[in-house]
Amino acid sequence: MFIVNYIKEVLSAVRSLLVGLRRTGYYFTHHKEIITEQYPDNRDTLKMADRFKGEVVMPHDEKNEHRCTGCTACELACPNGTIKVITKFDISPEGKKKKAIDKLVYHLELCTMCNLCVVACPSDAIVMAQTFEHSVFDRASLTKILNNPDSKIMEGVE
Amino acid sequence: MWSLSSISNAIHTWLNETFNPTWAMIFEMVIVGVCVIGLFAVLGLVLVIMERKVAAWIQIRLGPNRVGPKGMFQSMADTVKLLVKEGMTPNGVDKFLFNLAPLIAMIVAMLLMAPIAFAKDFVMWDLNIGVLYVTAVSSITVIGILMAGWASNNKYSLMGAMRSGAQIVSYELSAGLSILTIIVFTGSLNISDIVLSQANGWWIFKGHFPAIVSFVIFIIAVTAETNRAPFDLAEAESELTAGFHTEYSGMKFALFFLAEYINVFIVCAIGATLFLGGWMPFHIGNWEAFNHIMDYIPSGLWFFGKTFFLIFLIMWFRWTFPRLRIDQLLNLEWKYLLPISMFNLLLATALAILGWHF
Amino acid sequence: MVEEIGNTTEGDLIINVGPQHPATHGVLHLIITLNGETIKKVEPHLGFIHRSIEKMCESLSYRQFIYVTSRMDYLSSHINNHACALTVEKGLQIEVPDRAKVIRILMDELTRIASHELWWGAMAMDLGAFTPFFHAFRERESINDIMEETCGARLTMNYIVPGGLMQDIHPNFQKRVKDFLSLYKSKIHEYDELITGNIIFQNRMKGVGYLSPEDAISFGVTGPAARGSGVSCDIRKLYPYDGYENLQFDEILETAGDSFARYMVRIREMQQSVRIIEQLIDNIPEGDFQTKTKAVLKLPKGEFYTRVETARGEFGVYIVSEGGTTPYRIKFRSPGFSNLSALDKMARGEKLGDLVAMMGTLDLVIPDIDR
Amino acid sequence: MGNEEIKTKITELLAASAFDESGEWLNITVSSQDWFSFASQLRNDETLYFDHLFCLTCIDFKTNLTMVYHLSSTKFRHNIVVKSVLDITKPEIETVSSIWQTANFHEREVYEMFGVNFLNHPDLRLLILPDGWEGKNPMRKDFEDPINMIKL
Repeated sequence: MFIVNYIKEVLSAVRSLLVGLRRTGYYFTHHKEIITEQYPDNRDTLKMADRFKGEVVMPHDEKNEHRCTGCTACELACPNGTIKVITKFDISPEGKKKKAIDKLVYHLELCTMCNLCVVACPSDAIVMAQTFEHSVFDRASLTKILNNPDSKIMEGVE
Repeated sequence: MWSLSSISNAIHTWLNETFNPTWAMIFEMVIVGVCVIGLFAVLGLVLVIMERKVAAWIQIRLGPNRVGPKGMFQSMADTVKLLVKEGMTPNGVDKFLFNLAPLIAMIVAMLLMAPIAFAKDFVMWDLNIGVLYVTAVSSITVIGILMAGWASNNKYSLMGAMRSGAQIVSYELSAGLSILTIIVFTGSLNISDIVLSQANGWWIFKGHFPAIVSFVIFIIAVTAETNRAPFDLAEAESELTAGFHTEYSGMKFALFFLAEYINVFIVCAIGATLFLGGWMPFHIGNWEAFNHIMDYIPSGLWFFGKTFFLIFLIMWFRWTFPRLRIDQLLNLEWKYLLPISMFNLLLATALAILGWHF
Repeated sequence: MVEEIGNTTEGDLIINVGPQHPATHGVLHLIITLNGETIKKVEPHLGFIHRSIEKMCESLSYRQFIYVTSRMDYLSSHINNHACALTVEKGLQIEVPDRAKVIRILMDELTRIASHELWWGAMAMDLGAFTPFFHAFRERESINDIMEETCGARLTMNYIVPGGLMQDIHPNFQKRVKDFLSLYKSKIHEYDELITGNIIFQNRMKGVGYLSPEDAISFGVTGPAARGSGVSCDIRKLYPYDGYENLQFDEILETAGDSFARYMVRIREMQQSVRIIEQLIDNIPEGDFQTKTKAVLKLPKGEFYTRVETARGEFGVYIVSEGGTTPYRIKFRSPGFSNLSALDKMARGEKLGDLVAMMGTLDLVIPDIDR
Repeated sequence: MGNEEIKTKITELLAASAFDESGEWLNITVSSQDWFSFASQLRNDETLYFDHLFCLTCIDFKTNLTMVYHLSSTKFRHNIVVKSVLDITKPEIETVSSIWQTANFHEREVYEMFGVNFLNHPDLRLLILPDGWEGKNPMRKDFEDPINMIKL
């Protein structure tokens, strides 16, 4: 029957539309389902995952000592030249020459947070920090020197 | 009871006592003009913020919440932004028509405001063919859109305008037929008379089945006529970027934007007037006490409440449904809505002749 | 009429969709010849995001080149990394620990669900329904959170290295995945209510953009797009890798070949991915997450090819090694490139509005096409 | 069908083909003149039925260019690799886009990246490179772009 089919068609179509309207109507009235994160406002409570790869940093202890031996493993592991290790020769108290880092230059603007340098580091000198607000007005300030001024290598790290 | 009509009457009397009738008339026109423009601005702001909030809540978002309390002044900020933007007229467009088109869209929206009864005895122009006037004038909208699409000298705009033309012309039919259903019951084209005829019950309740069907068809048809999703083919942004107003920016774009919202308001006002009793309070048969309490709610509130309910319905559609394709859009009109509304009109006429409605 | 299609005649409208267009989801440029609303020809023009990753990889070592592949099909970056790691392992003949294999598959399937979620939302948005996009992101967000916790990044994870994984899974991983599964199951019916069952949507999709099985094979279409035409091409079933052969899951096949069939394949595929995750999540074997590899990897002279199933289709990595520390030539067979070539065939004779639906069901990711 | 059977079958079709079984799949080297007729036989032969060209690429070995075609059969699930060595000064080979339609796009890519001229190709234009690209083909080993290439 043409007429019956026609009416059935119209009714099932209307029903499918009403089902959709009921679902959106549910969300319209249930505001506790809202998932918006009010980002700059929730900065205080925002906690990044502890493995989050934000930028490469070099931790220093309270005596201003780091663990970097200047072996350039990170520089070799980096796919796009983000890290440059500049070494110098320290004279130890016994008068021996010892290789140490002068500067560990890190180009945040080139970094893709691939974690390969951290994995490659044999002495765990560099780690990934959880910071993520990297925007600055001057591109030059994205080039960072990871070791603190006057910092030394930690005792016993080879 | 306090009412808007007493204020308007007082102003009218005072003006006629102070000035001669010609000047009184001119002053009244100026007052009405200022009121209409003010209403336009307020409605535009309110409807935009309403749409954004409705959309946000349906989409499990918060929506605008930065400007003012709960983001209430967001649309003001938007307006300021649009006002200070450069009103560009691209090279290669038909400059006269390009700049005229948004004005036409706007003027049509303004003209449509005239015969609407906002509250008891509060109507700008109590025209005896009010409904006919609205249906006639609202079809001029398409000229503004076609003009914009053609003058833009852009293929997207032209396609959007052509789609819009086909769409508005065909959906006028079923909108007109569903309005006719109510006209058959009331026997009058005067909007005030139509409202008064619903004193003992709104047509959607009194008109039995045909009134409900024609209400549904009316809502679908006016959604299509105002180019709102799911019928927003004229500006389908995933297909035609922005359709007929692709080339517009700044205040000219804002006029189109505003005209769309005002059109939505007006068609919803017509729907509220025809089917939901306009400013007439909600009355139930013999419940005198209940009816009396309902009468205490100002008639303007009733009108705006009903209108905004219909506007909400149309927004709800927009944020739920996907868009139709152009051939499906015309199929829906010519294969479904038109036959159903014709049959419905026949049924309504039979009911009216037999006097079976309340 | 049919003869005319394909030849531009006077009165045809040529419009440019893209490189900046809301429907292309990236910088794809389509030159479309229209007759009224009917499409006569679609001509893709690529290269707006071509970074020549293949050339770049020629100067990167076998450990380093993996991270670049995340930037191709960024929605299934894990699976791309997996394919690269498999190729290097094939060359070095390393056996990966069972634990690493299982975690790799878990991550692959989570990525697949995330990719299909995004596709679902974006495709609904192409068709004019805006709400599903946000609803899809709710579920996708919890997958991204899992990724962030375990891999340290949300989209370009770089978690898979030759020989296993970069780190072990986070202690919360299993719990979070189970939470996600229960969230997903409680919301899956909404997809049906909002979009799949909707009459407007069905009319837009059914019978549109037909691709015959013969054409699908000839055009090299793979993945859900080909399975919608009834072509069995799931690499996980046909050429299993890393333990897919031990898992219970179905290859989804639809035979209609239209947009709706391709849509349904992806929707049902998400449930199969959930099934795979459920089988594995409580059965992650104990042990190492990585085998010891040499500090500098050198592939022997030869050619190595790996095929994996990404969310978009068959992804192939072809490495030609001369025995050095870097690949001599590397070729990525990206699914999107072949799938896009079938768009012209599908779109001819259809309406302009359906083009976005077809592009949606092909699930084009532009960096994947351009590489 | 196993590798041995494919080998005997292919030797019947084309006696001049050279085999290499060191890789995962059977490698066949054909000359560029024989390629088109051989390809249509591979596609149309009922027992081989290689209907799926899943990878088409080119390798620059500095002394020659090698076209590599990875073929698979959706019916029998066997795979082969066909190679054809081209002259680096004038690389030319017949197109197979009439046999496998996917070759249309892949050959255009190889055309602009390696400069291989595909004879009888229906639409051999630039696909990825910008219009009016002049100069060398970017994926060749001797390509140098002093502005955009960063050497580490």
